[in-house]
Amino acid sequence: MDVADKKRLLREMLFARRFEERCYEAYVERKIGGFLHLYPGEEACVHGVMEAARPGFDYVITGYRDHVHAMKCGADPRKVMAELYGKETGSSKGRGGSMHIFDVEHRFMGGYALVGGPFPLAAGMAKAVQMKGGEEIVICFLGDAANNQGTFHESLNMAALWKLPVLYVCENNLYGIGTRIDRSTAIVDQYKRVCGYGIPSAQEDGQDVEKVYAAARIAVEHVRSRQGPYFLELLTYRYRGHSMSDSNAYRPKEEERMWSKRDPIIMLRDRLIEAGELTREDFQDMDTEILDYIEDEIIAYAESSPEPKPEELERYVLAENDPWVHGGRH
Amino acid sequence: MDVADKKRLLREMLFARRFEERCYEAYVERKIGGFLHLYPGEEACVHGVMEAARPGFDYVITGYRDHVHAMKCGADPRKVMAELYGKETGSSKGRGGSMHIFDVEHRFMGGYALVGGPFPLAAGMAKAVQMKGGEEIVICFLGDAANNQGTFHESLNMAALWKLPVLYVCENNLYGIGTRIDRSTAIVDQYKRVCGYGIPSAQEDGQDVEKVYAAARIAVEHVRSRQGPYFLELLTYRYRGHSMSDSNAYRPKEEERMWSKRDPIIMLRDRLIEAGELTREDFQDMDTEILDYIEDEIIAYAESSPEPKPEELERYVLAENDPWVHGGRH
Amino acid sequence: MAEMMFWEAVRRAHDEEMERDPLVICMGEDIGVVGGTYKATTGLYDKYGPERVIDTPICENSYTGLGIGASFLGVRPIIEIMSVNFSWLALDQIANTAAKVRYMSGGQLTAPCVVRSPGGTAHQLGAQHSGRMEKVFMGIAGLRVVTPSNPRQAYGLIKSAVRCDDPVFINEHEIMYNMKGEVPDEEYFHPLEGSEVAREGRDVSLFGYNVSVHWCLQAAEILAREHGIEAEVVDLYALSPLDRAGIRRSVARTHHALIAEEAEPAVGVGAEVMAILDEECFYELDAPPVRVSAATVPIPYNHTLEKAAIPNAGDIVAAVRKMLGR
Amino acid sequence: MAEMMFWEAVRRAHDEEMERDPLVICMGEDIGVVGGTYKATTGLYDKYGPERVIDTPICENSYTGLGIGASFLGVRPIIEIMSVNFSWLALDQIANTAAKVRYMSGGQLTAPCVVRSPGGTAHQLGAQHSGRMEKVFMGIAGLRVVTPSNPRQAYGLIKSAVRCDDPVFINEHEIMYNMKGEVPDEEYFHPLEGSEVAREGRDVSLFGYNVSVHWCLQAAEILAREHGIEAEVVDLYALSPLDRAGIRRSVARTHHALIAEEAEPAVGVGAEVMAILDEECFYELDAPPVRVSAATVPIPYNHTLEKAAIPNAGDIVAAVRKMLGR
Ligand SMILES: Cc1ncc(C[n+]2csc(CCOP(=O)(O)OP(=O)(O)O)c2C)c(N)n1
Ligand SMILES: Cc1ncc(C[n+]2csc(CCOP(=O)(O)OP(=O)(O)O)c2C)c(N)n1
Ligand SMILES: [Mg+2]
Ligand SMILES: [Mg+2]
Repeated sequence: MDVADKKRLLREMLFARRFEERCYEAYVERKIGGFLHLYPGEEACVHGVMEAARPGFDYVITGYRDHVHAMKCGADPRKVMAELYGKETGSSKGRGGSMHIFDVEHRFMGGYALVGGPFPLAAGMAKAVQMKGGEEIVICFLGDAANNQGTFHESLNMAALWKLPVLYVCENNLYGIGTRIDRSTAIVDQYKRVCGYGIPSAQEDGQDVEKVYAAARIAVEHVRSRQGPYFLELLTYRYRGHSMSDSNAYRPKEEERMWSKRDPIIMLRDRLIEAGELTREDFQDMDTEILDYIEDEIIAYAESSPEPKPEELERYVLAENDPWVHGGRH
Repeated sequence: MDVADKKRLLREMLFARRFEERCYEAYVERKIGGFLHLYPGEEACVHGVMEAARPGFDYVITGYRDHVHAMKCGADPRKVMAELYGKETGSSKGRGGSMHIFDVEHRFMGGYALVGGPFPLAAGMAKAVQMKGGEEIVICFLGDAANNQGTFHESLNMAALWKLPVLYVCENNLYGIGTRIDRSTAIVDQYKRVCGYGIPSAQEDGQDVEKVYAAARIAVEHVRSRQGPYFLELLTYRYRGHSMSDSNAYRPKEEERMWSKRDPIIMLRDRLIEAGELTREDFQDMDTEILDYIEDEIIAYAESSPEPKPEELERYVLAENDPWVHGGRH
Repeated sequence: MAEMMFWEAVRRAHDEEMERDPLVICMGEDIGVVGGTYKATTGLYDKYGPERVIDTPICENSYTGLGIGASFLGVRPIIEIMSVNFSWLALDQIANTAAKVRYMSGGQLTAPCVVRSPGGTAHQLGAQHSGRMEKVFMGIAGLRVVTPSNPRQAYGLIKSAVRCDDPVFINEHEIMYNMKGEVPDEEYFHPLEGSEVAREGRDVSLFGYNVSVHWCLQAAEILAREHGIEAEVVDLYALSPLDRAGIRRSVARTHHALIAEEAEPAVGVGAEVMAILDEECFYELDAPPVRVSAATVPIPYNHTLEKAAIPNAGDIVAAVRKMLGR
Repeated sequence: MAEMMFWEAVRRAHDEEMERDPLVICMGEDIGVVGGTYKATTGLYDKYGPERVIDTPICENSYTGLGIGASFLGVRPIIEIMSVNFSWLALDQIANTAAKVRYMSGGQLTAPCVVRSPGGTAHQLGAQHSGRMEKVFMGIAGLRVVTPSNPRQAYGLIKSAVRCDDPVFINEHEIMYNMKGEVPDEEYFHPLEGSEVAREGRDVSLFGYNVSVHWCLQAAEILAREHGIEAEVVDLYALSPLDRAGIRRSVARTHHALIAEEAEPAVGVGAEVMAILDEECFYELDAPPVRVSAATVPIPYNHTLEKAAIPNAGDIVAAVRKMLGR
């Protein structure tokens, strides 16, 4: 990664942070409904990994905490926000909401709300890629607590057995909602849990985007070169509650303080400043510009977009005019 | 194990073999219906393990290949056969059939037909034992292919997390129906697959009942002394097809021949003969006696027992006269 | 008779039963330290400890199966599944084990477990968190299904369910946990079978359950006030078995029937009640029975579409007026 | 037009579609080397190899999910679940992903997968292997459900299902794989919606699907021969969506309706058809519609009890005679 890349990454992560914070506000203002799961604190994970992959080319899938993943793949932030506003211009036409951002054009294959659901879907996409013979890989981002679901075991076994080109990234933020990892999981080091599948794995600091990038390069290279699946665990932390209704009361304040000192954005910023590549003012300007962009472009777009038409309620349930429904007759 | 024990075990295993072979005949004669999964070849597994445990006191649960497990726990063979005949005197009153032998009095907690289903049930019984503070342990016998089911992962994690007194015994006969283990499982050594749960495990020759017994003593002792769960893998082989409808066509004849040389009954018999503790005639007499007993007592009982009454079709669906159905009013 | 919130009634039932019997436990995701997503188990972890108030890993099928296994040996687990949508994952153990073990063991073994789970559309939770699955559970022989429409029922149904020897599925609703209602001060056990007439009337029977009882009650008021129609509202809090006699009794009085359900129509409660009417009192009917159901769609996130997908009191009023021609 | 067995028809559909399109695959437990428990995929492993004829590990939810994920990228998987009883384990991926992904992605992504699975009571398979789950699948918006009653339909429905962009669940039956029937020699695509009149008649409409169509046909013969009653038999091979127009059309002719189903009555196909009759043609009915269903029990192993639990042609005959008073 050269300096330009680092600066770009810094900007992207800062943008992601501000975007999510703005979602928080919009939720409080009741512009956004449903469940809202935010990403602040974890930005280095998806940014570091995708930097080592090919966003828009590789297939990405994740859970409900999905806005930033979609945008890193190339989704238009305006459409993501419009989705959260439930608008027809939203990335899922307002039908999906926060937990179901999709941007298939950029190969962001969706956010899914059932914990553990994406494990087999990722393996399946990898199977398709394998059959079709492309160079793509599939990357599945999920949380630590998701690994207790049976689909983890079932999918990793199949991925290993059939050498599927899938990279599983575990964003280990130490909690599944309010349950600390050691209260739900016999072995807390997630990268050790894959020993039963013969899948290579690694654990990395998920707050340092450069370390994530380095670890992800190895992981991506392994999968891209068709050596089979790989499992990468990133140690990270979410700043906010699990979702908007969660107060974080179960977390020791000391723990929160400790992690806030390892903020992925601040760490990268300070490193760039120390290296003389960035000034505090540059950063400030960057931030201002981002905030303005969010307000002027993204929120404005979401606000001014139309709602879906009620008479289209039943669209998208089934395929439209599929001839095979009538036995191939048109 | 002293000589008397070994002779008793030899007799039990021979009985199990003859019982199962007789089931085969009865199935061909259409006295038994449904799916019938037989145990010949694998006798040393349940006999060795239960010899180290306390049959009738410890709770045992397994899959559909369950006749011998039930009888080793203390179920009356006549009632097991009557069950296969679908009779009212059967161990499940003719409602269960081959895959659902139950003898709760002897703490044989049932055969279940969904692969992987018993994993969590065993953990749950262990949870109950733990709460009630008894000395019992729970033993769950299942096959190798069952370990690919999500319940394996989910249950072992909980068992480890909560230190539940459960012993998982994997009867690894190298196949799940017609699929050879290496075609379904990334890591074929099943005892290695539990590394992700921090559960101690071992692999043992499942054809040598003395070795099984020795390995099971360690396993049982671990669980009984409340150190948590244990996983014991036994390498074994079934002689017949998976169930009656299966011809075994997928298995190399050479492989079958090789395993037949390691027959658990013959091995123990020859060892006793070699040690001068048994003669060929003794063995022959034992066999004759068993065959007579099966015919005269077991089959006769099953044959002569009455069928369930059709008007009792709807019994046992729900509890009878449960006062709480009416809010506690009688 | 004190007023309390629905979640408080649920909590009280847990607390009393756990206090009484050390073998009553509760388990589920985030029910312990956090006290439950809908507060239904608040404080129980501190009171009864981690052995009896169990925060489970995320593995619906196996923790449900674990509860079922424990129930084999006399433990009485109250198993919470945070949302019915996740119960798709647990149905194997519920349908294949809990509901069948008594039968297939010839009455030797039973699984006296309680599974509680909220279903329904809340506020813009989207397609994967807005399932209404009561019909799935109702179709399983060997399983009792109940669904409280108010705090009293919630309290009394849990109490009876914990003590009953059958497996019981209790279908709650996300949006009802903060609803207030009277609950007897003394111990109260609600029957697991039957139905309740929530409002009497002679012109038409409105059958509802859980949240749709409230739509029916609203509709009945509008019908009475604005259209001079006296609707009887029947609360089918027991979904399996359904109260055939209660259904017949009401329609024998009113000769008109409407069923309001939050779910899509296909093979739902509405269909079953209509079938029962055919079987029990076809000739009593003066007009075809009607069901007021959700649209056949996965629930959309957008608020307007979401509302359009789900029926409401207005839809019931309109359907009744059409049925009665006034 | 050649006669072939049901399993041969299934196999032929697989073979033709796999031959045509290299992205059509099939997967399931023991479908490859062994060729399928009911022979439905015999020979395909040798012909198309392990990459396209996939013996899966025993993990119904994830291998189904894997097929669904592959379908996102244009692969057309035919996923076999060896018995519907095991599909309880896979329902999460079917209901939560396959059926909802098109809607919740606003039409961007679709899961054009086919899931085939045999349901029903075969011969003494016991409670955990005798499930009849069509009603569970029918209640899921976004999923098509069909159920062939003969080899021709089996062949043609698979062919259409593979090509259709929607997820399709195909409910087969263990005891029907060896049934013989005519199948067109040329390629044939059966519509995924609609119904077929399997026998014409003017006195009563007998609605059946899958195996119960055959009971209806037998009953119709007995009724004609012994009682002078001409029954029309309507084959509801499409269960979701159900053919409302076809149901109405038949009853408008006969004014009498009976639905025969192998499942327990609660919230089943019978109930849904009765609800549709209320909605479509209540005033055409000269008698209350009747459903002939299984007893509400887990299926017993004992042969006599098993037979008693499941309806047959005789039950249909008796119900029709009662309905018509002759
Ligand atoms: C099948 C299922 N079970 C439970 C839930 C409720 N739930 C949503 S997120 C969550 C915790 C997941 O934690 P983790 O996998 O660590 O991801 P994180 O939210 O920490 O990123 C739970 C229990 C769900 N959505 N789906
Ligand atoms: C959930 C489920 N899936 C599939 C089956 C069909 N089935 C029955 S036994 C079996 C193979 C199991 O093999 P294994 O666990 O090794 O036990 P074994 O029969 O070899 O003793 C399969 C696939 C089933 N009964 N339940
Ligand atoms: Mg987490
Ligand atoms: Mg095996």
